[in-house]
This record gives sequence, structure tokens and C-alpha cells, in this order.
Amino acid sequence: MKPLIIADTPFRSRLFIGTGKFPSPQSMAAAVEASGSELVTVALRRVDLKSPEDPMLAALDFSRYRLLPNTSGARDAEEAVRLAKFARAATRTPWLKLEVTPDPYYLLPDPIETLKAAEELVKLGFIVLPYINADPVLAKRLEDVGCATVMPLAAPIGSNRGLKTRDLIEIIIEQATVPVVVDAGLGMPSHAAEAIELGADAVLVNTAIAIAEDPVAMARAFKLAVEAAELARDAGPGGESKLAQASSPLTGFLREE
Amino acid sequence: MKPLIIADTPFRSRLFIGTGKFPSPQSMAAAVEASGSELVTVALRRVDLKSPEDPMLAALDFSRYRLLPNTSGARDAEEAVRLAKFARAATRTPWLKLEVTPDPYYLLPDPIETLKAAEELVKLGFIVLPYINADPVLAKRLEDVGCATVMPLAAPIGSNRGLKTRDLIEIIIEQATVPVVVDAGLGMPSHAAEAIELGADAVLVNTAIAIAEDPVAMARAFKLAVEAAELARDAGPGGESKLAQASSPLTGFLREE
Amino acid sequence: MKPLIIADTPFRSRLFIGTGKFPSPQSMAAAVEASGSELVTVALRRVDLKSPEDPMLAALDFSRYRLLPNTSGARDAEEAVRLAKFARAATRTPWLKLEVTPDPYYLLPDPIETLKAAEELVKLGFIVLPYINADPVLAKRLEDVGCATVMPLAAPIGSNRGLKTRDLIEIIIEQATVPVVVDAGLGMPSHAAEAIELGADAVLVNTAIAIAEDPVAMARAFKLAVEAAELARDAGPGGESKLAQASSPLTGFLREE
Amino acid sequence: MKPLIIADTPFRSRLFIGTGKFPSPQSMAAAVEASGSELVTVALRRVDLKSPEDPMLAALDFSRYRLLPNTSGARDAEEAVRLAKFARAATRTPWLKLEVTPDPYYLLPDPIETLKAAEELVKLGFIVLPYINADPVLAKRLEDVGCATVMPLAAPIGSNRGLKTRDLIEIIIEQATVPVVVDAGLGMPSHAAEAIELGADAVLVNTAIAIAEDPVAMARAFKLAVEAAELARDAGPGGESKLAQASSPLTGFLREE
Amino acid sequence: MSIEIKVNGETRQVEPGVSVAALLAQLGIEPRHLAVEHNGEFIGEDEFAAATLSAGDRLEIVRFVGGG
Amino acid sequence: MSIEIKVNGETRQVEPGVSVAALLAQLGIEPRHLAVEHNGEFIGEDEFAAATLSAGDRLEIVRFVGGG
Amino acid sequence: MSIEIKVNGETRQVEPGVSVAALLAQLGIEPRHLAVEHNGEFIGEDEFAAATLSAGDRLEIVRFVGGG
Amino acid sequence: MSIEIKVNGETRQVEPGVSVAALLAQLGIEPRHLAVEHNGEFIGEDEFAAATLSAGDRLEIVRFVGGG
Repeated sequence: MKPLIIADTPFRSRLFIGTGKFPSPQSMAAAVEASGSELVTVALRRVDLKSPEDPMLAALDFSRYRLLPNTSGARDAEEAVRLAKFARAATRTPWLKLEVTPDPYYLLPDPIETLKAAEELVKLGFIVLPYINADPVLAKRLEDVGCATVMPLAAPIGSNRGLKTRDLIEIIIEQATVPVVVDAGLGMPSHAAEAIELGADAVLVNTAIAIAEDPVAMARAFKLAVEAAELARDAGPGGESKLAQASSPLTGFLREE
Repeated sequence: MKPLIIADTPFRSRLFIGTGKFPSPQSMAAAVEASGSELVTVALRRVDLKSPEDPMLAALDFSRYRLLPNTSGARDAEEAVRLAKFARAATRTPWLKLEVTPDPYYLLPDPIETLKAAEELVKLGFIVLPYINADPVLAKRLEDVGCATVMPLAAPIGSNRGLKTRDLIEIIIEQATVPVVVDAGLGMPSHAAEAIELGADAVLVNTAIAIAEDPVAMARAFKLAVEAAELARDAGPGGESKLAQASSPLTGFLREE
Repeated sequence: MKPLIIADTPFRSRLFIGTGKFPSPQSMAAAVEASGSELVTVALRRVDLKSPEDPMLAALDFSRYRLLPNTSGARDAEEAVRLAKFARAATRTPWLKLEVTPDPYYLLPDPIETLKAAEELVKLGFIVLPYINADPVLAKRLEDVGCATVMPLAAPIGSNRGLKTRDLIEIIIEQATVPVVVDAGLGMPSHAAEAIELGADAVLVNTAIAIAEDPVAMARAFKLAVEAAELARDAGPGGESKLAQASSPLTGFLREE
Repeated sequence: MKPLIIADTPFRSRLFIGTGKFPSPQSMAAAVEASGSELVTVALRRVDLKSPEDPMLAALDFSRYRLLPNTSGARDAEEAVRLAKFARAATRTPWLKLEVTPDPYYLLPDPIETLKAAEELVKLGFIVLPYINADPVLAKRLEDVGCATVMPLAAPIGSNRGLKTRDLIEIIIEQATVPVVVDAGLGMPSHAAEAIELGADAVLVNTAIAIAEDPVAMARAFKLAVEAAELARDAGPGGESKLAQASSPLTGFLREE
Repeated sequence: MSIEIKVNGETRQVEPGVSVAALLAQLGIEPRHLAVEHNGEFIGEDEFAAATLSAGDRLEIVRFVGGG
Repeated sequence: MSIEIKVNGETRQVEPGVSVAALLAQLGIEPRHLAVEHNGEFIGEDEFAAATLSAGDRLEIVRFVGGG
Repeated sequence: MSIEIKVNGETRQVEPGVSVAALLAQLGIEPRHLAVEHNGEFIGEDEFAAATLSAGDRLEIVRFVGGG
Repeated sequence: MSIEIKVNGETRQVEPGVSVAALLAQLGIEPRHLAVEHNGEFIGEDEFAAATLSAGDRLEIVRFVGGG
């Protein structure tokens, strides 16, 4: 696979990790470490005035990871752009995971608002990584307005259901000129491996790791699976066949033929 | 996962590897090494009198791997038993991968002859690991006659098609009291990971590794994927859901609710 | 299932049929008849001045079917709106299948241009049935601007691959308040039945019927499959189970228990 | 499709139906009628001396259907053969659905005992239709001992899960010289259609029809779906493609190319 | 005085020399869709009247019922 | 002497003042299932006879055909 | 005497002329990973001390937290 | 003068009384990873030197090779 470079920044790891829903700051920090990820998503939220300390991220060494703040909670382009500005102010990075999810049940992204926000944010100097449905035409349009990647979903956020959009993601990968990051719904290492084997440039995982009983072990599991898939793609896999292909020799049987 | 023990022999690696179809002895030996496998299948064949040297296995250090000779080529129980005896004489191990495959197109196993041979071979002191269709009742019967594992197929040998028998293998895993080794048809690391995540105790891979352009890299890829899946199972994965489960907080939005 | 009503027009048949790619006008007319469809798509094209007669539709009795002209060929909203106007002038119906497909390889729809065109066309008095990717949020937005249905794709047009977008179409169906017509990619009767069983209100089929060796028989096959699925949904199907559920009695065995 | 002939008996309908689990004798008789089936399975059970009347089958007009008694409840070949003899005595037909299912949870068939019983029953003059796992080699062996069909399972009995064994059933169909009847697990009309489209000669359905809220409607739904699939196969379906295949003309666009 | 026989696995007291036909009538079993095994031998409907039961006899009375 | 117009993107020579109806007849196009746009304006069938063509006019003649 | 301002959507009473820096301190909010918007304008950390609050001011204090 | 034996299904001429060990050497077969069956009986490596061949003997020389 060609090296993963997003907005001129090279990444050695093809696993990006989210920081939500971990049971403790320590488990989160340790899982991020174990994942080998170099890009870590965070959310922006109002400080709770009744409980102003949020220790969750305290354990994370920010010097070691690139932050990717998201616009979760935004229901339209305007809210997303406003959140993006807060994100840049708070994290001091122009990198942004653009999420516009008006529907509270499936948290699926709005293609119209996402494109609109992306266009504006690119103009404002953001490096925009948009979360999208597995829509090849939308992916092209986001590329065209200057997004740094496209991030199509495998399945609804947090559903752990795996690569349910395989056929369309395959088309996105075939047509994309920016990196394709499969985001949302990857629930097990085999799901992540399948996405990379299919040709995705990276995957973003949060829930599957955070809600595992042992998040650190699960982070490491995803790390290994992503490395496995990357290796496999580079190893030049043989194709599938309908008939069997004997793995033992077809000569030298102990009988008179 | 509980430790993998077959016939009182513990295995650290849940990846078993076949040695057929490699482009060279060196690539085979290096791939076996890279796979981390401790159990390596071989076939038995008549020495070719016109070309008596078979350098293929020469590069392998037999002191480091347990050999698992197979009965490939056997079309019925009688041929399998005869081959097994040759196997034991040549390899000096009672371990045996029992294959009885009368059909030359799909190389699918014969359940009747496999059980018959298994019963006899167990009595003869062999440690029998039978290659079978994904048949839960046959698996139980093979257990009952003393087989050390059952090895249901994912798809036809060498087809690289993946876990096409998932539903029935799930039942075999649920009911088995001996280790379940998924054999045949696993074409990519994600397939192997899926099998282990489902609860298989190990996988056996040959073609996918041997026919890759870079067998050593592919061997390592399968190794990592199997480790990933094992880690994931032990990490206590969260379940699947239909609806989305937000990965970012659902409070603190920048709007008046 | 509740009766299918689109824009106050009731339909008895849940199978809509396209008229492209048939081998002859006669086979097309006979297939349309055999399909039982009451809604028939057509395309708009410039008259070829070198060969001004187009006999293809001559065999069709327009008094018996509602025409649904499409905007195939449109690459953006502007072209679609212009085509829509031609369509209305030529067919004298405000009904319109809105297609905006900038990509020539997969003919996938553009969500942005589709919404833009839909909004304008609804204002112009058209009854708009938009062809879309399986995107639940886009479907809601199209509903909101007044579309009469949404028509998510099963797979790329003419690919005959079946319901590859099942998970997302399920969400569209759950959330839609207008009829959901699964369009594109349904290649066999079982695919159409699966869509209806899942809860789709109707399906639109063209290629699978038109390129069959016997289009009339295939049209009838789709008709029966759609009726079967509709009947099944109304029959209150039992659910799936993991374990077996005996179909013969579990008492009265000929043995002492 | 070539006509369905089993043991020299032609069948017009490719849907066979079971009579277990219906809510009433009337609904059962009406569902059998609605299914169009010509072959109807029954089970054999001891008369309950405390309640000797079994009205369930009273409503069925036995002159109109061929009975196919099963050996449900048999756990090995010996029990199956004994049940078969009772079946022949009670129903006065040599036709027999051979079921040998030692496992009470998944009711999966035992390949060894099934073959053993089949061999004996054929010698005793029975027309044997064995229920089997989707095992191509076993299917050939059952053919070889004179079985009239093979009846591989789609999924566990009564599970309504659909064609979970598709890949192996495809091989059985390719290799069989007797009719292949897909039995067990078909839960919706689309599942039955898929089996016939794949090339199965017939399907046997019980639970999906019997436990529907309206068994008569469900029986009719399966009838239509099976007819649809049969028609479709005979109609010469076009193949699948990866890219789109436009269904509207690719010339005559309203723009200067 | 009665004799003991086994019917469908249950012990029953019947009068000596009773026929299978008579027993079926007593039990309220219509001789329809039945298979009857008397001491391991199938007997046909036309033999029900002639077949008489002795002490220790085993009778299996089987009917076909709804099944899949 | 003739004038030049554009019909369906192609340049055509026609007599000045010819009507759309006449042009269609010349071209062998039956006025059925048609939509005609004359200099960007749709004209109905009943206007074909009255609509006359001048030099530089643009005409789009569109028909519906089989499509999916 | 105090003035009323809005902080994160809630009405608060503060002393007139208090600085953002002082308010953060009063609220127990460490000035880390914060973005602060004062009447719709972002202000940087180095401006917290100089920015003073007047009646009716709106303040959004936002922090980044764990998220996916 | 030589005798005829069968080796791996092929007919071969060998000198009478030749040992299995000698035959292997003649054939260029290293006695490694081998299983040898002489007239249906397995013989171990340590028996190769002592086992001599007579007319009509059948020898199977089998080796393990790469396989899956």
C-alpha cells in the first residue's frame, strides 16, 4: 500500500482511535497507547459549570498524538462550522472530523449539510475529514471542495455491526484520490481487517475498543488486525476460486492411475 | 480463550500452516517461520524415481515444528489408513491430519469414510485431526471415537473464499469438547480473524499464504490477524446493536435544549 | 401492508417496470403487460434526425399505464430540471423519476444535485420520485421538500447484484413517511421479494427483465415474487430463531423415555 | 427447468409442505390446498391412549396429495428403519422422508446413520428422500445407494433463517443426478425463491407457513415465490456485473458532446 | 380375571383372548391411519379381528400425525 | 434562398418562414410523444403550425423512448 | 450590586467588571483545553485577563472531551 | 542376470539379492523422511541394509513433501 499521507502529514498507523465512552481516563490513555494510533479524535462540549473538571483527557499526553476534534452534536452546517471554530480555538489544530448528524437514532450524516460545511471550513483553512454515508458521488464532491479524506461509514456509529456497506465502499475506494478512512460500526478486528483488505487507507474505531471489558487489549487487537490487513494487501494475495485448488501435490499418489 | 491443548500438547500459536504450493523451499521455510506456527502439515507421496530429490522440505528445521502429515490423495478409509501408516513411518509422529476426499473438483471430505478411518486410526494409536465438512453431528461422532480435534472447512480447499459455513461452524464450536480448527478456504487475514472471533480454537492455512506474491509477508499477516482475534475475544467485546450508540457525549451541546 | 398510494394515486401492483434495453417493441409491450405494472418508466431523448422513427414504444398502449419519465442523462440539477420540463411536455404528466448521475461508470446519484432539483421541481408542480443512494438522511430531506416517494438503490443500475444496501434501506423504511421504492440492481425475483419482505412499498425493475432471454417470462416471475412477498408480510411471519424448532411433535416417540 | 420427477412420479409443484405445528386442522388443510403442493409430509407417533383422537389430519383429503411420512424422532438408523416400517403400514406408501437427528437442540441430521438407514430402506423397497446437512459427498453417496432425492438443509429446522448453506448447496446441485430438495430453515418466500433460482429442484417448507399468523396466506406466498423462481430460471436471466449497465439509452442526450 | 399386556409402552389389563379390533374399540381408537405392531410383527387392518392377545403381549399402535 | 437554424444541436438549412409543423413533416417526424423547445420556450402541438422559424433559431425536438 | 450575564446558556450573577480570567477561577475551571467565546467572538488565553464582563454579556466556555 | 521387482508401481530390473539400502543408493534416494514398505510390511531405516530383494517383490518408497 502506498504510504498514508493526509494533508501532507504521513501516518505510520492506519488505525485512528476515538476517546469517547472509556470507563476511566487511565484505560483510555492506555488504550490509545496500545492502539499505536497517531490520530486521536475528541469532542467539544460546554464545560459543565456544576462539575467543571473533566478528568477524562487528563491522562493523555497530547504531545504524542495529533488531535482530531469532531463536530459531534452538530445538526446542520451552521452548527458544525461554529463547533469547528471552538475546536480550533481549544485544540489549536486546524484538523477537523466533520460530523453533521441530524438524526438522533442512527446518527447518520447529512450529505447536504456536510458538503456545505466542508466547503466553508476548507475556505476557513481547516483540514477537513468528513464523516459520510457510503456514497461515492458525495465522496467525489467532498474531494472536489478540498477535503483531506473521506470517511464513509461501515454501519451506524457504535453499532459494532461490521462492513455492511461493502459494495459501495469498494466503489469509493476505486474512485477516490484522497485517503478513504472507514469510520463507524467496525466492531471487531476482523471488520477492520476486511476494510483495509478491501483497499481502505485507514479505519477509525472508538466504541468497539472503549466498551470492551478490556479496552487496552481490544486496542491492541485492532492494531494487529490493521497491520495484518496492510501486510496482506502488500503481499499480493491470490484470488478466490470456485473449485478447490489442491494444497497437496496432485502426483505421486500411492496407487496405479 | 482457554489455552489450546491438543492431545495434551499445548500450543501458543493458534495458526497452523500447510507447506504445499510454495514457490521455493526458502520461501516456504521463511513463511513457516514468519507464521509463528508450531504445527506444520505435510503430505505423503511416492518418491519420484526419475527425480528422487525433493528439496522442498529441505530448508525446514524439523526440530522446531511439530509435523502434521496428512492423508491427502486418499479416496476412502482404506487408502487413508494405509497413507497414515506411511506417514507415521516417515515422520515418526502419530499425529495425523485425516483427509478423505473422493471428489477431485471440490476436494470435499467424505463423512462416512472419514469416521470409519478415524475410528480405526484412533485404535492404532494415531492422534487424529480430521478434515470435515461443517457438520455438527459428524463432529460429535468424531469426538466420540476419540479424535483429538475436528477441522471443519470454511470453503473448498484453496478457494480463498472465506467463512462460507459460518452458521454451522458456530454450532460445532458451541457443542464441541475438543478443539475446533477451521481448515480450508480461509483466503485473507480477516477470514482467519473472523473464525477465531467466532470461537474457533485455531485455523489452518496453506494456499492463501503459499500463492501470495510474498508468502512470508502473508504468513506474518495471518499470524497477526489470529493474534488480534484471540486478543479481541479475551478482551470481552461489546455486542452489536441496531441503533447507533453515540461515541461522543450526549450532553453539553452548544445549544439551549 | 397498507395500500400503496403515491401522490393520491393508488397502485394495486407493487412492481414498477422500466422500458429500456428490450430486444423488440413487442417483447417490451408484452413484458410490461405480463408484469402487471401500472407505472412504467421512459426516458427522454433527442429525436435522431437521421432515423426519426423510434418504434420501441409504439407497441405500448399508453391508456393502460401511468408513465413515469426519467431524467436519465442529467449530470446536475440544471440538466435534470430542463429534462423534466421536456418530459412533462412530451408525456403530459407531472410524474417524474428524478435521476442525477454524474458518474458514467456506476451511474450513482448525486445527493446534492438531486435534492436541489427535487426542491425546484416540486415547486414547479412535478410529482417527484427521486432515485437515490441508500441514505436515510437524504431520504428524509427529500420527503421534507415534498417528494412523493424515495427510491433508494439496491446496487448499481443494471448490475443485477441484489439488495447490497440492506441495512441502510431498512433504516430508510423505518423512518420514511412516503413510500419507499427500491430501485436499481434487483436482478432476480428473490431480490425483489427480499426488498418487499423487508418493508419496501414497491420495487422498480428494468434490466433484469429486459435482458433475460425471455423478458415476458421474467416479467411474470417478478410479478409473482412481489405478490408473494406482499402476501407474506401480511401473513404475519414468525421470527427467526437460532436453535431448531421441531416441525414434528415432540411427544409420542416409539421408545420409553 | 426440466420437469420434476421423483421415483418416476412427476410433480408440477416444486413446493412440498409439512403438516406440523398448524394452529388448527382447518388452517392446515386450507394451507396445504393454498400451497398447491402435491407432496405432504406427516410424522408417525404413538396413539395417545388418554386422548386417542388426533383430529389434526382429519380435514385433509388424502386422495389429493401424495403422503411423505417422515422418521422424525429417530436418533439412529435402527429407530429410523423401524419408524419407516410403521410409516409404510400406516400410510400405505413406500415414500419416506428419512430423518435421523440425534441432537435435540439443532435437530441436525447424522450423516452416518442416515446413509446406513437409507441403504437398508432402499433394499426394503422404500422410496427414500433423506434429510441431510449440505454435504456434497454425502449427497453423492446417498444417490449411489439409490435414494430418490437428496434434501439438504438451508438452516436448522424451524429456524426461518434462510439459505445459510448456499455455497455448499450450489455444489450439491451441480453434482447431483437426483432431484435436490432444499429442506429446513427457509423462513420467507424470498428464501425459497433463492433456492430455486440457485438451481434446487424443489423446496420443503413447514414452520414458516404453519406459525405465520395467517398460514393460508403464507402458503400461497411460498407457492407464488417458488413459481416466480422457476419462471425466472427458465427465462434465461442475465448475469451480474460490477459496473452499472445503463437502462436508458446512452445516446441522444440534450447536450453537445 | 384379566391378563396384563403392554400397549404403547404402558401396562394395561385386558380380558384374555380379546382381539386387537375389540381392544381398539374399547380404547376409542378409530382404525384409520394406523400401524399396529403385535409382538414385533406388523398386522394389517384385515387381521385386527383375528389377532387375539395373550398375557405379556406387546402392542404398538401408531398413527400418522401432522409433521414436517 | 434558405436560412440556417439549429435542430437538436445540428445546423440545418430550411426555407425562411417554414413552420415547425412543416419542418417536422419534412424530417419525417410524427408529432407524437414529442416535446419541442423553440428558442428555449416549449411549444405545444397545437402551436406547431403557427410557429415559424427564422435564421438562427434553435429547436430541440425530444421524444420519450424506452428507459429505466 | 451585581450584573447578570449568560454563561453556557445559564444566567449568572457576577460582579461588574470582573475579567474572564477571574470568572474562570471563581468557577473552578482550569484554563486548559478551553475555547471561550465572548459575545460571539473567540478570545485567546492571553486575552482572558483583559476581557471584562458587562451586564448582558454572553460567554461560551467549551472544552474538548473524550469523543469518537 | 537380473530379477524384476516393482518399485512405486514401476517395473525395475535389479541384481538378485540387492539390499533396500543399496537400491536406494542406486536410485539416488537419500534415506531421509522416508517410509518404505516391502511386500506390504513397513521396514525401518535400520532394516534397510538387511532387507534383500527377490524376484516379484513390491517396494513402496514414500517421502513426505510439502502439503496442506
